[in-house]
Amino acid sequence: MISNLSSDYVFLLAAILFALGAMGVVIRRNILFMLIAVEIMLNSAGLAFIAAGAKWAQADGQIMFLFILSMAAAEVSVGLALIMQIFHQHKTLDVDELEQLRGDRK
Amino acid sequence: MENLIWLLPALPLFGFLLLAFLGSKFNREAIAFIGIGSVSLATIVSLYLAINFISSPPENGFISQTLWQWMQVNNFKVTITFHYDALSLVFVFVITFVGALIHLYSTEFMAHDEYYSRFFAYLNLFVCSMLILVLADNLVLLYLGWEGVGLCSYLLIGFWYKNIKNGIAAQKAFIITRIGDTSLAIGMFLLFKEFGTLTISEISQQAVSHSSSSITLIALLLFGGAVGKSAQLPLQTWLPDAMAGPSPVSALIHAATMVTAGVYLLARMHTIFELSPAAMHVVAAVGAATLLIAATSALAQKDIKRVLAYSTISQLGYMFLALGVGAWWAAIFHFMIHAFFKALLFLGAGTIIEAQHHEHNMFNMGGLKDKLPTVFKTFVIGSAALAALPLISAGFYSKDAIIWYSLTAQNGSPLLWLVAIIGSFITALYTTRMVVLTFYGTSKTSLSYQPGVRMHIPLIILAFLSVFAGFIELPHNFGHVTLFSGFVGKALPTTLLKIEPSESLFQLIAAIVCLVGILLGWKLYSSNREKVIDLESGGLFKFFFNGWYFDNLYKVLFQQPYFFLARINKNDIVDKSNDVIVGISSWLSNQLATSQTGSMRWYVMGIIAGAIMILTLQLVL
Amino acid sequence: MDVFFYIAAAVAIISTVLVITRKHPVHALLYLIVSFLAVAIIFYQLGAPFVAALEIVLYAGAIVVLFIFVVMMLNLGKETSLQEKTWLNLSTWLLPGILASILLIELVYLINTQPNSTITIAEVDPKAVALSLFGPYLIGVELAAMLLMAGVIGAAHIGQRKKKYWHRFLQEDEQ
Amino acid sequence: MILVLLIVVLITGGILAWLIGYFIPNASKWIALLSCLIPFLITANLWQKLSYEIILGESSSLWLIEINTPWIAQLGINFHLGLDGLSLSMLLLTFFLGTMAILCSWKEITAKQNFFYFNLLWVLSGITGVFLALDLFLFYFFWEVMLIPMYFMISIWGSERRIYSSYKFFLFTQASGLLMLLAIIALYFINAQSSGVYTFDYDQLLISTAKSPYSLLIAIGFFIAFTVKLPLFPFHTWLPDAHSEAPTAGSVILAGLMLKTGAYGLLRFVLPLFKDEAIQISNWAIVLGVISILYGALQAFGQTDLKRLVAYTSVSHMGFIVLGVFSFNELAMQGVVLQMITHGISTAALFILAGMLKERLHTRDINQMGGLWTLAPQMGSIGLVFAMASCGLPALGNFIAEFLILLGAFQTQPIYTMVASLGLVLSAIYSIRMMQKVFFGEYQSTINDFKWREKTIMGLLTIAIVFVGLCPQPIITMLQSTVNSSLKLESKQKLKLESSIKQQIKYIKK
Repeated sequence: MISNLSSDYVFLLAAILFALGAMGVVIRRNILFMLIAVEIMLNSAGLAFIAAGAKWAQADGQIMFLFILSMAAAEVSVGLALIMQIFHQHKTLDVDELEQLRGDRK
Repeated sequence: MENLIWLLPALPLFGFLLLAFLGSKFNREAIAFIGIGSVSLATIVSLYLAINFISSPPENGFISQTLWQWMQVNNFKVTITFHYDALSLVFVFVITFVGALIHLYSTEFMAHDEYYSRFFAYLNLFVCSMLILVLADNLVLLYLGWEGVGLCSYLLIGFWYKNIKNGIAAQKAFIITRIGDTSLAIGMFLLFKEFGTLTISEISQQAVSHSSSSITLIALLLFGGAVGKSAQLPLQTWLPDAMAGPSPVSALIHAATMVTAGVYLLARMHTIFELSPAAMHVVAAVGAATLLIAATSALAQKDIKRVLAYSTISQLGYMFLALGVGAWWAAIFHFMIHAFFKALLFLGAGTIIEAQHHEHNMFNMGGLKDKLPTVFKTFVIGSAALAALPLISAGFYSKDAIIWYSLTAQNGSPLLWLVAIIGSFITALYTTRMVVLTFYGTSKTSLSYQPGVRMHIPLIILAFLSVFAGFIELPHNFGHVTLFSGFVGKALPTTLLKIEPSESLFQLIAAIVCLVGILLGWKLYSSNREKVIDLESGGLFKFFFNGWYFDNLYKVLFQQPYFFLARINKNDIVDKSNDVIVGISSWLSNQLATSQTGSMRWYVMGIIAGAIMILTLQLVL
Repeated sequence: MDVFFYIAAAVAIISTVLVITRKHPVHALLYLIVSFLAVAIIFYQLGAPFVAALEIVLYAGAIVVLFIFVVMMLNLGKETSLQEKTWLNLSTWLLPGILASILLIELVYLINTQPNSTITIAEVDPKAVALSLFGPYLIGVELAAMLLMAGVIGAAHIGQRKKKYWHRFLQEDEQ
Repeated sequence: MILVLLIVVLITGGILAWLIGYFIPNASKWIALLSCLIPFLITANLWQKLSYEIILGESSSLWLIEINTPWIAQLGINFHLGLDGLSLSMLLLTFFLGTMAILCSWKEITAKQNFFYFNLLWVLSGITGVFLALDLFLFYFFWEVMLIPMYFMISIWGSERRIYSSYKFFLFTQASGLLMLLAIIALYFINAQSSGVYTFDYDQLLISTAKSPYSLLIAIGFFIAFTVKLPLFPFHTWLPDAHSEAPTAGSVILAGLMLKTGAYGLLRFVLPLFKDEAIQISNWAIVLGVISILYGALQAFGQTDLKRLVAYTSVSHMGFIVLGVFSFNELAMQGVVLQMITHGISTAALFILAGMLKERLHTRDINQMGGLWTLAPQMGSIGLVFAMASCGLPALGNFIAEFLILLGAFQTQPIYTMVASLGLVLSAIYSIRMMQKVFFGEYQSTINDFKWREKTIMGLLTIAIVFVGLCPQPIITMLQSTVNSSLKLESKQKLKLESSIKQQIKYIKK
């Protein structure tokens, strides 16, 4: 087991992964890569939960991770189905193409 | 005997209700019958009451009858009670008697008018509210009569409502008298605050022992009410325009009864006025000023009814002068005599106008002396009374008493006496001018109509009264009959004399002034018309003709600003301020709408920025 | 014992950076698997063996595989990587980079300010996890079940190729 | 139990009128008329039955009839209806004007008739509830119930700009209503803090001596809510729009009753609950009242739309009410309640007249009217009676009310009352102008005079206004006890209140 000193580093790691995921979502114009980046963010959140659970030696962290996991699974399946539909209809995965829901049109 | 008083206002009211609701059902005779019937019955009742009252005067000088309790909130108690004493006896007698004569006259005068029943309904309602006014025991009931009379004068002035000008004249009368009524109302509020009651008898008892600073203010406010109703100085512009109504209306309302309501109010509230000499001086001063202004304006008028209107204002000026100086009974005596001869003059003028195809301008009339003999004779008697022809006309005795008291009574002063004398001189002048212009000279317009007997009877009776009514009150130096002042004195305080100069000397001066006026008038105006016209073309006459331009002054001071304010603010600036708020909110929503660009990455960045903000909050707090 | 942790952490970070920067989707996915494996190791070190196993099975196994299926179905091969080249220029990097770094700094700052407690990491065996999972968190499990059911039905429904034309004028020929 | 019956009859009447209207075409009118007349008769014989108690004012508790059952016990909300002199007179007015509104919309409303009568009856039930509710939460509930149907009546059956004005009406009243809700809740908690009892009940709040820095704010919250409803100067802009666009029945109910709920609120809630705060804001309130008297009169003079003109006259008359309420004087308080009744009658009559003219001439613009007296003398004379009533001619109801208000207010605020009595002159100006423009002068369009239905309506209203004008004493005695209690809780009443509280505590324990 790693010593408690470095337990804070786990949070640090989760933070770094989360930031990278966030950057990934914003940088890429292809929806697929955005979805991947979201997965990274979810994973880093799970990491943080597990670290906290380990720190306080309670099972809640791991249970929370389980819920995140199930949620991620459901989300990916729906997300990918959507991506397929988008590709099917718009022939492109470029996010900037999909902007019918604009608000500023008078 | 008490339980007859309620009949006085009830009969005309019953007549009004009958004519108002079932008017269209009756034919002309029935309408006339109801109209005159109700008022003459009231006259009979008033005569019966008067005789009983004079023969067996009740112990405390008045009889009263309570009908029902109007309103009672904690200590404020108002009942519908009629108070009948010497003062109201005189007023009731004049109102009912002159009213009946005028009703008789108008049955023929309005014979061919299509709204016959409406006219008599309004007249009856007027007589009823005037009787309520003079019989009221408390000021609230008096206010009821006061406003009722104002309403009826509005309805009757604007009787021929098809012509817009009559409507405007009626509105003017109602609004200006309403200003006076408001000042009366405020006076009543102040009175209630001081005395805790509005019943006139209680106020008189408490007034004596009650010394407080606001008595003068109360007196002035009550006088404000009187000024509004009796067309005295500040608020007199409505009476000349009120001539737009039919002549019987002018005779009844704007000569005999309504305009003298102010005099009655002051006489009834004399205890308040006695307590504040300052107020008495104001009353006298206003009376004198009105007297002069009205007399000069009457001198320059061309329309016969406007001459009489201005002369009414000036005679009222005399009455207020008398009240101001403390000659209470003289004012009431002049009121009675004035009622007779002014009603006579108005009815005469009505006949003349009716006979001349509704010609109002005196310069187009003339030579009626032989065409309308009875009208001419009665008109001359009336004018003599107006001009106060010494010894024979009743006007002399009543006006002379006022001129005498204006010098010698408690608040009298030589200046007031001088103004009164000048006033009587101008009165004599314009009266002869009126008589000469209408009756003498060559006749300009043909005679379209000979007045019937129902017009002549009232004229003759009134002429008789204009002469013999004066003899019930003769001054000290000859005859010394004090029937009237003795009788009215019971309800009014006695007039104390300040100084005792020789009365006969001053009577002589007054008589000479009057005679000089008549002769001068005769000489000036009986020459040919052109000379008279150019005599009156001067700037001064134009100034007098417009009633010293009071009308235009009020138009500029009050009417135009109010109209302007109402026009520009028609759709309510407060409403516009709401639209400002609406405008701001819609502009704001447009600005925010541009932030929805539709690009996914912009929204994600928004989310991240939100996350950062929350974290910074976490750091900061 | 810590040195293993640092190695795994470094691997995780590098592989995540590479996931974000790769042009070709399959390369990104492969690096993603590496990153998940590294995280699984860290889970294990944190005394949560059950979760580490789950991570590998579900995250690395199920989800990434799904991604690869989709990439294959839409055959996003060559031309996507060419396209990505055009899209990934410096301007797109700058603003997100700043934002992400601010986020990172704040998170780091926050973590350091917490007073780190002295108790050592204790291992939580799957038995304790199972007990509390079906104890107080029973409702959570049911909800998760419902969520997954929704996910399945949603994916099935959306994924269908419909004959109906979505738009009245734009005639879509059936692919 | 009778009190609940009153509201239930109206609500069921509304539903019946709506449903049966689909099957039998004209049935909804008769049902509506019936379900408005029954409560009127009930209240009338209540007045007879209770007249003995009213005079003595010795009834067991402060209220003549009371019904108090817990509704949401946890929050301390109970279904507490109570009747005293003030609410009895207001109920009589409500049902009387309700029947008038139904009668005058007999021919006018043809489209979607049954939904119209549903809305009308629900507004009346809301108003009845407002006048009876003695639980602040229940009061707010009925406050909302009366607002929604009125919004529908204006927006569906109104004339051209109905949508705009119904929005405006809704927004103004709703915003002020929410302000009141805040105030009620704040009061609820402050009272709970000090007396430990969580209750919305009016009686208990009355004797709670909870003092807190916010009580002034709460009082102002209530004050603004009621003065928006009773249009006071800055908040009056919704009234002319709502009135000129509402159908005749709508304006009758709006002017005759809904303005009175504002005044009722001031008398029932602001004065007794916040005695010293009311004194603090009394100066401002009176200034606003006087401004709205003069401003309303000036605006009425400038209008050319007949209904807007009458609407502005109500703004002016309502200014008298605020002057009367905040001068804390018995006479003025009696005047205020009489003004609520007489203004209700006279404005309802003027609106019905305006509605009839609109029906005949299809316009509300007075420049196109004129000389109507020649063709319709009865309409002319009725118009004259009510024009004179609105400018305070004695022997008609409004004079008594305005006279008492000014007399009472003069004792405590002489200067303001003098300025306010200027309103008498301005009111004469606008009512005379109205008479001149509509009934006198040369006539341009031919119209026919009253039919028998219109004659009955107008006849009843004239009899009512003259009756109140000539012998208002029965109404004054009815209000005597309320006026005294709303002004100062004499010790006698306080004892009675303690006794009624003990009963309640027993009730809650049971």
